Amino acid sequence: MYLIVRKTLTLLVGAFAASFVVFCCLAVLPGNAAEVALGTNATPDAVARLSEEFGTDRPLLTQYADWALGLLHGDFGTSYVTHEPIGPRVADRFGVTLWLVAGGMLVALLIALPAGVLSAAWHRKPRGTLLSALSQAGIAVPAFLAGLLLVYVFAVRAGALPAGGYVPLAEDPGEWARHLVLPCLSLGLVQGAALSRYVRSAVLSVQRQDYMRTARAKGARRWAALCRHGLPNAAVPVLTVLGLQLSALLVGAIVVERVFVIPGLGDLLLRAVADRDLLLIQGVVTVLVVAVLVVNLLTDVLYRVVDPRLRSR
Amino acid sequence: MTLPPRRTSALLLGCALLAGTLAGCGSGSGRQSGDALTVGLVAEPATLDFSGTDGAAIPQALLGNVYEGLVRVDQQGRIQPQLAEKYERSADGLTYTFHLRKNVKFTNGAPFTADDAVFSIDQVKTRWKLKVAQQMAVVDKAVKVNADTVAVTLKHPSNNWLYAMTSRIGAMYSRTGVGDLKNHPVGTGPFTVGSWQRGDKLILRRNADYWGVKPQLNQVSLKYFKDAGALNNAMLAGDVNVVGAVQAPETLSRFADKSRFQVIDGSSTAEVVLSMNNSRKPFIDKRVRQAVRYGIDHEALLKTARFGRGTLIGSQEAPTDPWYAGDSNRVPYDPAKAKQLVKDAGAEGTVLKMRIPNLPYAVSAAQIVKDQLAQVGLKADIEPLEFPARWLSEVFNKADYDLSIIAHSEPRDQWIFADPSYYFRYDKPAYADLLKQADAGPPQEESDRYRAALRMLSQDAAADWLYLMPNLMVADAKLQGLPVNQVGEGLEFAGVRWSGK
Amino acid sequence: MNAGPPLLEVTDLTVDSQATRLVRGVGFTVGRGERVGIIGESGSGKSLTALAALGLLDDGLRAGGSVRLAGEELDLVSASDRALSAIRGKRVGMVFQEPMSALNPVYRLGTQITEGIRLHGTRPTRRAGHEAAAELLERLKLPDPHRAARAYPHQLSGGQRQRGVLAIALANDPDLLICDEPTTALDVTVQKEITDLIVGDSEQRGTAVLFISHDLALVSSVCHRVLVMYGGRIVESGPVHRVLSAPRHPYTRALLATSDLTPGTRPRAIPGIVPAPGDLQAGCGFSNRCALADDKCAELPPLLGGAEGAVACWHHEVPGALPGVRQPSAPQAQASWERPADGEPVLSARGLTRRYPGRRVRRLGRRPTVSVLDSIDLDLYAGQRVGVVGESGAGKSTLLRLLAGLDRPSGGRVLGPGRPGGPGRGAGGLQMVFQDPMGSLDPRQRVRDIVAEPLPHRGSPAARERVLELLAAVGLPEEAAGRYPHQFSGGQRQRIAIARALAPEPAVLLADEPVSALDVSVRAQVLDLLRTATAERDTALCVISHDLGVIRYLCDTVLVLRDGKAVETGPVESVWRAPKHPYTEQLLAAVPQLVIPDGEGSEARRAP
Amino acid sequence: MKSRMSLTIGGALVLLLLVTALLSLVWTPHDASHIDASRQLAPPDAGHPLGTDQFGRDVLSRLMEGARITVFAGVVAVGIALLAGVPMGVVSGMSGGWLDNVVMRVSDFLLAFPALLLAILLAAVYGTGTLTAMVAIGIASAPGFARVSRAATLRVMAGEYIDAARLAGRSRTAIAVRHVVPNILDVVIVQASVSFATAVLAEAALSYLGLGTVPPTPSWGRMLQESQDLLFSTPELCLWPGLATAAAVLGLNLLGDGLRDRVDPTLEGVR
Repeated sequence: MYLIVRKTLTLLVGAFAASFVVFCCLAVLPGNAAEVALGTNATPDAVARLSEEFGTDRPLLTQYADWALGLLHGDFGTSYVTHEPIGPRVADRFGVTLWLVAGGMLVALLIALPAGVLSAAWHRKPRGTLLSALSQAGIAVPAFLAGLLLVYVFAVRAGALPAGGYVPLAEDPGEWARHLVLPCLSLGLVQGAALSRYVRSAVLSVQRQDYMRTARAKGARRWAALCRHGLPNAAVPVLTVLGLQLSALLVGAIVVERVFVIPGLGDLLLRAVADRDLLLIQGVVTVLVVAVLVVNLLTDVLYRVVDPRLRSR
Repeated sequence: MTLPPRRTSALLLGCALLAGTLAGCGSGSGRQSGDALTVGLVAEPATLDFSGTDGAAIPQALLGNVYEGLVRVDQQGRIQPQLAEKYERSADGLTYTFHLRKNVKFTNGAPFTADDAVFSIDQVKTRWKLKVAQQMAVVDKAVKVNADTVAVTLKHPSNNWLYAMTSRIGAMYSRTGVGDLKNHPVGTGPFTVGSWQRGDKLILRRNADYWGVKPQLNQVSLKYFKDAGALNNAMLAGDVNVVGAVQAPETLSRFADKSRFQVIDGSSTAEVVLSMNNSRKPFIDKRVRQAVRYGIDHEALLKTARFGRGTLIGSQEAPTDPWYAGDSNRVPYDPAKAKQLVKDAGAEGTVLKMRIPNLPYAVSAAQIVKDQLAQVGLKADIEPLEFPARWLSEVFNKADYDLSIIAHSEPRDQWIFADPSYYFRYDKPAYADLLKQADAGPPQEESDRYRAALRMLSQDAAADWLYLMPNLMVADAKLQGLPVNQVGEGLEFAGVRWSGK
Repeated sequence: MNAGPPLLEVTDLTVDSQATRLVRGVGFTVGRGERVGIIGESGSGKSLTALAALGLLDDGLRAGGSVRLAGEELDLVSASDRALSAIRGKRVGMVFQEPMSALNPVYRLGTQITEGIRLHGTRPTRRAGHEAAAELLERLKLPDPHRAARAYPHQLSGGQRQRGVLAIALANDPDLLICDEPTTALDVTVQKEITDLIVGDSEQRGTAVLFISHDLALVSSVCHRVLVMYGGRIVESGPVHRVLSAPRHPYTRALLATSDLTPGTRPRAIPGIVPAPGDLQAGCGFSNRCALADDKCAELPPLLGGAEGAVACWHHEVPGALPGVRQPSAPQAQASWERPADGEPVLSARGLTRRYPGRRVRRLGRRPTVSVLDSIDLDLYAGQRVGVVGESGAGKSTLLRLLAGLDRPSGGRVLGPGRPGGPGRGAGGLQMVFQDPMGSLDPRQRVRDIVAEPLPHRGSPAARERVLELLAAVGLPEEAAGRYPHQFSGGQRQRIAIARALAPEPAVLLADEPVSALDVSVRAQVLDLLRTATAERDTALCVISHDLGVIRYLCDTVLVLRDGKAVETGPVESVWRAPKHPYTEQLLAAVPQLVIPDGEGSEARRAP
Repeated sequence: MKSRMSLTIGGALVLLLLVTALLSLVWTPHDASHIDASRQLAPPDAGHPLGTDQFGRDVLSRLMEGARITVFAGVVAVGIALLAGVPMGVVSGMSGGWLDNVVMRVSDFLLAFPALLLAILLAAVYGTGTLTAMVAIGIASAPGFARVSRAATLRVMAGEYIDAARLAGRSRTAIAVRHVVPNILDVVIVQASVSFATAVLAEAALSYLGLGTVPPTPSWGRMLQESQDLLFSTPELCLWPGLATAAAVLGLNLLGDGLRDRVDPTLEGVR
């Protein structure tokens, strides 16, 4: 328990440090929200007046302080451009990206676990090399290309699945699922291939361990020994990679969101930067950074669940 | 986490399921129930009040549908009466007298009277903060003559003002209806705002007691897409009946099926200008400017960059402008002459900073311009700038560029070349005077004077006009009455109906 | 004892990797309840023989020949994995060398034992399985068996874990127990307990045992019969007492000679190095190292002989070619070492203590500290050779690291060469030889750079000259300087490490278990080198080892450590003959003696 | 055996990439950016083995020049990640304690910080272009190097030859340079080949989002982006850059694996 408290503390500090760094980076961004909002008929005094209204003329530190204080009680501030509160909008979009990333990770695991274990088990046989060659090829396909090809085959040719867009779960679960199939597939395909290589090397190294031989000597058959004794031990290295992969998935999601036109965080981020909507960017990035840090925390906790040796530290 | 706002109306949901279950390539004929229409657009309005917020999206949805002006502009660019049955211009051109239609009511029930007209005109001068309101500055005062007559006196005669009254600044507001313009606009138009889910769609309902010919459609829902690709997909899937604006002509190949789709290819008022910085070397020398015009093969550019869609123009004009000079202002492709001009000006091998907005049409056009100018001795380096932020600050405000490419979408915007502080940095008093005379002079001579001004602009090679953006739309084959040309600022649906009904 | 049909019959067993043949046709039988030992050095194929019998070879290795188990019709070598699984764990149990990694770290010990039972359904219900596990652990004398059953492997000591592995192997009361170096990684005292358990179980339940080890003394104290393997073949077999008293094969004789480390005798090292499987000559594999070899040996000698044992050598009748094991003659007096009257100690430690923060306790209180070393005093004079003995966890390596300055003490201080500027610097300086020959040399450096590293100006011709001189001193050819560590055998690498240590002419040389990772035959060479090198240079030597024989052979003074405290110190001979502290006595008693059984045919018993 | 196979195939693919990149500096079948309206979207023929794109430019020449961008992108990104990540990893691996903690927290943050936003920010400040995109990707992949080299350093520091070096009076930096770096080189090389592959994919993704290479210089990512709208009418335009990217990345990964398998055995012990 003590451990969890310490971990969450470091997480919070990390999140705030991250948001401060992000704020400084954004301050460096040329052009400001008022200029963009006024567009082609921006006159200097109009810009000044609007900046004052937006509050972007205040010194940076106060702007950050206001924002940070607001964040403490869950208020992400209002975006100058769309005059809407940022919180709900980011939350809504984050939900969408979350579904996409979760779906992508599920697809990745569905591909990686069997492929990794099989290619390790057959690693002497041609089937094994074929499988690992396939996973090699899988890594080489960029996510947006996979997306384009899937759209071409399933949406255009077969017409079975929608080519893009998003239907929220609450609205219509059937449609929601159908709209998420292709994006999750294209996101998960690439990550699955990469993950399967880590699973393969983890299982390979586990196969050489002595306790596997003890298990076989007990009378357990080859496959039973691998699953019962091998996989739990292979889980630890795979978990570390899962943590890293999630941040890669978040980036991949941004690209896939654009190919399948899903209103996720990536899309919001791109628009926010174009509009120089600093508070919105700040909100999105902070949510992203916190999400990844939470994932790291989860993987840490999962370590302790899977491997008793780590429980004592 | 709050639930996402309700995204689709029951109608759309039904269609999605229908389209999904049907085998074959989205062969669903799309929903086409009696009198509803779904139009897919790209740019989403920030609010519903174009008096307070700038941007083309709000007038596109509301002008002509919800709001109406005293006068309107027809598909050929001619000014026609609307809420004013007829109007007279005084001999000295200073006073316009509008005779208002009788028994016209606002959607909040209040009658449309002269007081509302005067209130609307005064409002633009006093309350509006936007730059576009400056066009009303020429008005000295608006006076109510009687319940349905209004006299407007100008400080100096201006034909342009009358045309401006067909745009958003001419929209008539009800004195009692300006409470919540951001969300509940009150107008006299054929439609009222039914509901608006920000980020998703705006629903217009038929105005039961509309003074004019009632529209055949009882509901038009404008659905906003972030990405043109998605809009095309929705059209293919039958989610929308009209693609309001096709951005990439090459995608039209997907709507080749004549039985289901019709492609509407009208003209717009968006001139894609290859702007040259007239205030600094080498473009301060007219010969180099002319060399650029001769050095570009406009036909080839239109064919490759836009697959031939769009109109070739020679000056800051559109076919729907009464003074449109057709091909006369255009410059023939003559690379030898261009090379000679560059040599004469001693500008061979100069390196030009071509700073363009990071928009698809600009990026593809720039690559062609760079390649063609290279063959005449001008080396252009392309530098895409993030749009709108960096392009606005670097090119539009600071004019730190040699060449740029951007579409100027406002109608009748030949004025921008009269303002030396505009990013073209083009300072030609003679041109500005001609425009003023056209504006101040009698309406009959307006076109001839503008035509002369635009010819001078073209001969002086203030800039090079690559092409006029087409007004590309894709609609369900069975739809009729859609506006072909984009002339005014509004996309009017009053005349639209399903054929065979 | 081994009347009736043999329990296990192995005929012409071979094991091949892609490149070479590792086991070249091995045949033997194990009777019911009989305990058979297999002796051999690394690379002799002894472990592979056992694994091949059970079909547990790694991928890429193929077994040939036949292995038959009484009561099973099919041949174990060609049997399918499914068939073998029915036999493994039920009729045959196996114990492995590394207790640290033989148990699955993520499961509790109890679960891993009951799994063996559940796999073969020898206990009706799950609860019966658990009880059987606890009862097994109790039988194997594990303190508080219920708590041990619930514990995870990393929470148990080496001895407890090996008992766990033993429990797994014996869970279904197998007919045959195969042990592959079961106690090599354990301390002497724990080793004795485990072997007693194996022998006890075998006698009570009539379990046959196949005991594999490189330690002659250990095998002699456990087994009835013994097989000696060299280069993948059995070179000699027979009853233990016969083979030990009258070894016929030259290799067996040499092996016996090198294992006898009684002080004062010069150890007869076997010339040459232990052959890698790939480069064995045709014919008798030992011929290149055998004194009696002649061209006859080029032809493969068959394994001939009756019940009294067989031998595979053309010249085994030649009597006395190599002295057999001499009677335990009284060791001559070791040239005892006296402290020079006026001499200052080269290195001295006063009240050395080292504490570590213990495991975190649930509440947030101060973490309890565990003292690994408790106020040790030690003086080391030039030319003196001190040995530090004790079991694992006694604090030996901690002491050494503190003396070397590689670690800071929690209390007390160390005075000696290289102070205060840190270890090794300065004229005399202090150098160290490490335990793992593979780990102590940088794999990416050539030998010449490794040896020259401690010298002040490394690249200079003088340094290069010094390196060649040192290589010669440790018995390595000059051309070794240009090669990389992975091109040498374990013994050669340890010589390189010694050359490096001697390079800066240190006043003090420390050695951390210098020979424990080496084969028996090579061990003697290294010990001999250490002795002569330090004697010639009058260097002070401090060696730590858990092997009492090594300390007795090499050192003149001994310090016995137990749980961080010095329990006894003094000249080696007096401590050996008359240990004052009971712990020292217990340590000495636990060492398996290479003793000739008094009568013919009786069980080999260990002299008290 | 398997490592040799992946080494040969991987090596061949990477060699092909390098040769095309170098060749394109000197010669390409046609001028990659010459626009020829008359031959818009021409099918493959003698003059244009892979046909022409929307602007009538020869696809093969653009692919070859694209190879140059890919190599350049990879080298810059990996260079930055290597020079930033490895020293960080070694220092934190060797020193441990609070410094190790700080370095790990920073690398966590860099991992969490979306590389894409970094690319957008840099592009906004220094203008879009391959270089800015690659600097962003380099910074984003530095933590990968830091983690890998830290783990390898920890393994090396546990080696007894490090104690021997300390006893030989070696300073910490001397130990780092002479003993630690040579021994973690193999792991770093493998990480380099893998992150080269990710850099290629990232450049393609950034160009796809309009942030990577500046037109008309062709990068495979931008070629994909430009041909996306034509996916339904002329799909092969998408195919060539896609295949090229896939082949380059496959080659790099295989090369990485081959290196890892070939180098590891010598580390583990007797020949």
